[in-house]
Amino acid sequence: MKAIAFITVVLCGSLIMFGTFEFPDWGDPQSPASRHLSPYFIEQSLADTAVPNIVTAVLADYRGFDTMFETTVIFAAGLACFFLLRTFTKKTRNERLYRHSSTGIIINIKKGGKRPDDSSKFERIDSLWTPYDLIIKTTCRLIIPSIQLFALYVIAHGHHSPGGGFQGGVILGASIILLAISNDLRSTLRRMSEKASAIMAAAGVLIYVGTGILCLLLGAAFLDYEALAPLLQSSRIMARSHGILIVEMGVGLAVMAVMIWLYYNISSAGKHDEGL
Amino acid sequence: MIWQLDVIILTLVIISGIAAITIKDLLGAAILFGAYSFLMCLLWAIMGAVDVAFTEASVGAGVSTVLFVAAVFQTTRRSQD
Amino acid sequence: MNQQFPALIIIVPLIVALVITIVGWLNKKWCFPLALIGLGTPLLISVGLLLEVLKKQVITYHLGGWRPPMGIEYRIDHLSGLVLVVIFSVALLNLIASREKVLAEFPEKAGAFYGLSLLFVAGLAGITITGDAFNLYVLLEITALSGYALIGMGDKHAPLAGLHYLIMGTIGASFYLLGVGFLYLMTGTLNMVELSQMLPALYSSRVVIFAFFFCLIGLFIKMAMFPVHGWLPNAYSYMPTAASGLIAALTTKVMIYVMIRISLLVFTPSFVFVNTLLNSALVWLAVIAIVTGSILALAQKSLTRMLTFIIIAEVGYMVGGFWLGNRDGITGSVLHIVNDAAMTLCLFLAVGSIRFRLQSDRLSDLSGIFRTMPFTMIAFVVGGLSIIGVPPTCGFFSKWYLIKGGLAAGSYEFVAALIFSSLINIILFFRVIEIGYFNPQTEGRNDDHTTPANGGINEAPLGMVVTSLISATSLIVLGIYTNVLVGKVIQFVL
Amino acid sequence: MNDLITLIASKYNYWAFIILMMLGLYAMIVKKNLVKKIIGMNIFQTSIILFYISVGAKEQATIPIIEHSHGTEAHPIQAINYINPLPHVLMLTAIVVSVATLGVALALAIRVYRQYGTLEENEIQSQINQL
Repeated sequence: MKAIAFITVVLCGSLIMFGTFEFPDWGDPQSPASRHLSPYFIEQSLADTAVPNIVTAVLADYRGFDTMFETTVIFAAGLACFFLLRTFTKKTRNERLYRHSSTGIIINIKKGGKRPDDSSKFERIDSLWTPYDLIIKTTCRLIIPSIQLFALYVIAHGHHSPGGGFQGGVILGASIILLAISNDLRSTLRRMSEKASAIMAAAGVLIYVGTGILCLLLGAAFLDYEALAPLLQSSRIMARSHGILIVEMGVGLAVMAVMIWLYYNISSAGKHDEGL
Repeated sequence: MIWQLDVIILTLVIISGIAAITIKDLLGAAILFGAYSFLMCLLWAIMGAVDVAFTEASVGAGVSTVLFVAAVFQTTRRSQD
Repeated sequence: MNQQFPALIIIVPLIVALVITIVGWLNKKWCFPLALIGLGTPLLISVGLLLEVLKKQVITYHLGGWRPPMGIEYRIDHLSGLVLVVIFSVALLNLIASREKVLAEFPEKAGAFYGLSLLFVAGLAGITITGDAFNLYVLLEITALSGYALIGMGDKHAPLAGLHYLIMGTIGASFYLLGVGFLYLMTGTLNMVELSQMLPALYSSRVVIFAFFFCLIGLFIKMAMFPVHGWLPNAYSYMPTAASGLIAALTTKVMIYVMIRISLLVFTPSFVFVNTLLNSALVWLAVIAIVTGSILALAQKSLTRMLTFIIIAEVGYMVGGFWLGNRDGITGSVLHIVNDAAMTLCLFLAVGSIRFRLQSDRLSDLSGIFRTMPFTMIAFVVGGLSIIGVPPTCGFFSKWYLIKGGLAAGSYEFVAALIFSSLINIILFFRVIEIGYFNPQTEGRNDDHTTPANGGINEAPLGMVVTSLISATSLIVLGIYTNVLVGKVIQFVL
Repeated sequence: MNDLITLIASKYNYWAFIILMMLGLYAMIVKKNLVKKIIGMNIFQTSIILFYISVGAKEQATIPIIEHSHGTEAHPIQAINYINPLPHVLMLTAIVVSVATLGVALALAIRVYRQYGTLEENEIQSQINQL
């Protein structure tokens, strides 16, 4: 089996390698790909959209429809993971562990026992893994806000530098995932519930689609941001630039929420009790 | 761009790719896959695809690895091949 | 508003899918009516588009207001207009039929189910009308992802089948992407119409031939053509019944449609049928697909598995018919896309009702089924007759065109395979009829739930019965109006 | 000899993409472990992304962000100076698709593990055959 697979793979590879001899040279400025469509984008995108980062301009404007479906793919992945993994049946464990915050003493409450009332003094912990690491917690408390600030910068500055809604959204999501890893899943779920992340994911894509629909209602083609010019009170070219920003924010929201949603469901296998 | 750097990173990418699929510990495979993604991201940065490199760094080396590790924790580390 | 139809037809299901996801967290009762709106409106739009296409030949739509090579263009011709109507009618019928099944199978995740199936349909509709090679890949992945999730939710072996489908499907989509990459490398454009203008100068290039091969291999994997069909039987037989009508009826047919569109719109027929030297090889492959699919169908012990192998044989019909490369063959192939979608829907809806009632679809459990579920079985028999190819059902007419095409092209092996598979289908369906009609109902097998003691009527819920009867009627209607379909729509494909 | 060196220098990026692609394909065919298959699938997808980025590469050119400040709009922007941005856009989408596929694949793998208690395909197969 292994040998057959190896031979097929090598044969297939050498066949494609045979094809590469007719490829244009690597990095050749005269290759068809560099001569046909891309000069238009490079030379005109600044004049058309007032966005210096050509990738952002092409991504969110010229090929904005692709990007809308890219966001939808991500949303579909979040929805699919929820659909596949989430189990709503709660298994009540007989014993619950609580830790006294200031002393670090762990108490084990058997079934039917009275739970500690004052939840600020006691925190519930998991039997498999008990997060109690001052250094990690403090570091994360320091790092997470800066990560989020950077993520917002990436979203907002996508017009002028590498970045944009997608990258910023992933970084925002990663900051929440970091919170979930450094603390535990349950306390993260208290800050940002699954319902919130699901609704935010759908809302993010809705912002994108809604922008397109708005253009359509204003009489232009779907996702033709120029139609927004009267609403935004700007010139038609700046309307494209602003339209891209709105759309990028939608992408950022959706991607952040889906990354968190994916993590919630995969790290707890859909049970939402104990994370990593 | 500097072709020596390019060749070195390409070799490293291929080595880490082979390592990721041959190692018997799935957690190790997940981490090696993260390394593979990160080297790939460097390669794209060298080629001038900064946006793609940025995305790969945050998605491939970041979130994908976390998801892999999470899935491995939920299943098993053992692998026969 | 009229000229916005090409965008709206995809946006409406998409937006409703998003709204359903939000609403599903608040109140589950609203999910089903919303889904009904999300599929009913596009059905009306698609009929409007088809009527418009009949007048104007081709409708184009520039998304974002950019001219085609810069932006993405949507392009609707006769064939895509027809396929759109088929997609939305099948999806709507399956939605109505699946209401009770969703409540029974995953009550807490109804919102997610409807959301995913709407995304699936939106993706298929986009695939059908997009005029941009890369946009097609993105839409392919949306369809595929929601399909994997819907399949993976089935009973016990479904996740494994879903994972295999995912891996095969990703290989297929990646090969398609690679093919598009080769085309982009040689021409620098992604727009299908512009590609078709630039490619003829490059037809001697190895890279273009490789590009065509890769697109074709990728689509073959996605449509479960014979050597790479391995994922289909398990995935389709373990998937939840609520989704089976939708996925089984549409996925493979839309992929065959994409193959036809890529071959005719991006490449020229002269290149596809002459330069690549693939003709006879692919017709032979289709012959093998038909024969093995039919024989393996005979070996199955459960109704759904039998149908999955029939699908593999039917894929052989359509691919073979197209690669005959003459007018009758391609007409038959396109007609069979429509007919086979209707037939598969009819059969899977009927089998879904049977599975819903009996909790089983093994042939041995079907005794006396005609007495307990008469209407469902009427639909099943009509579907079976159509698969066999008995006039006046639609299956006869597409097979007629295919055989005519085979004779004209001189490929008698294809004609023989078609007749052989019809004979096998007769055996298959009459075996079911024999068990269900003539065998007495075995007592004690299924009487633990719902079966009345003296074999009274115990039909599936109204929605399922009505939808399977509608789809059965549509088979006969399609058969009667075949001439109209061919004369008004399909003859313009070439 | 010189020809060979120029050939290698102009094509080695494409060859690396082919090696990685075949590596991923091999892993998907041969490996019995489902997570390994998923890793192979990802390597396969990234290799195609590498191919597209190689198509877009352009020598003596800079990243596709136009240098501009107030007053420089008058300077003509030369296409030869900037790398082709279109493959980058396409591959951003492809990366997103690959992470989405990864999420669904891992969810399915977890469900498979829940069902059979193992990720090895041959063990799963023997369990199915026993039933």
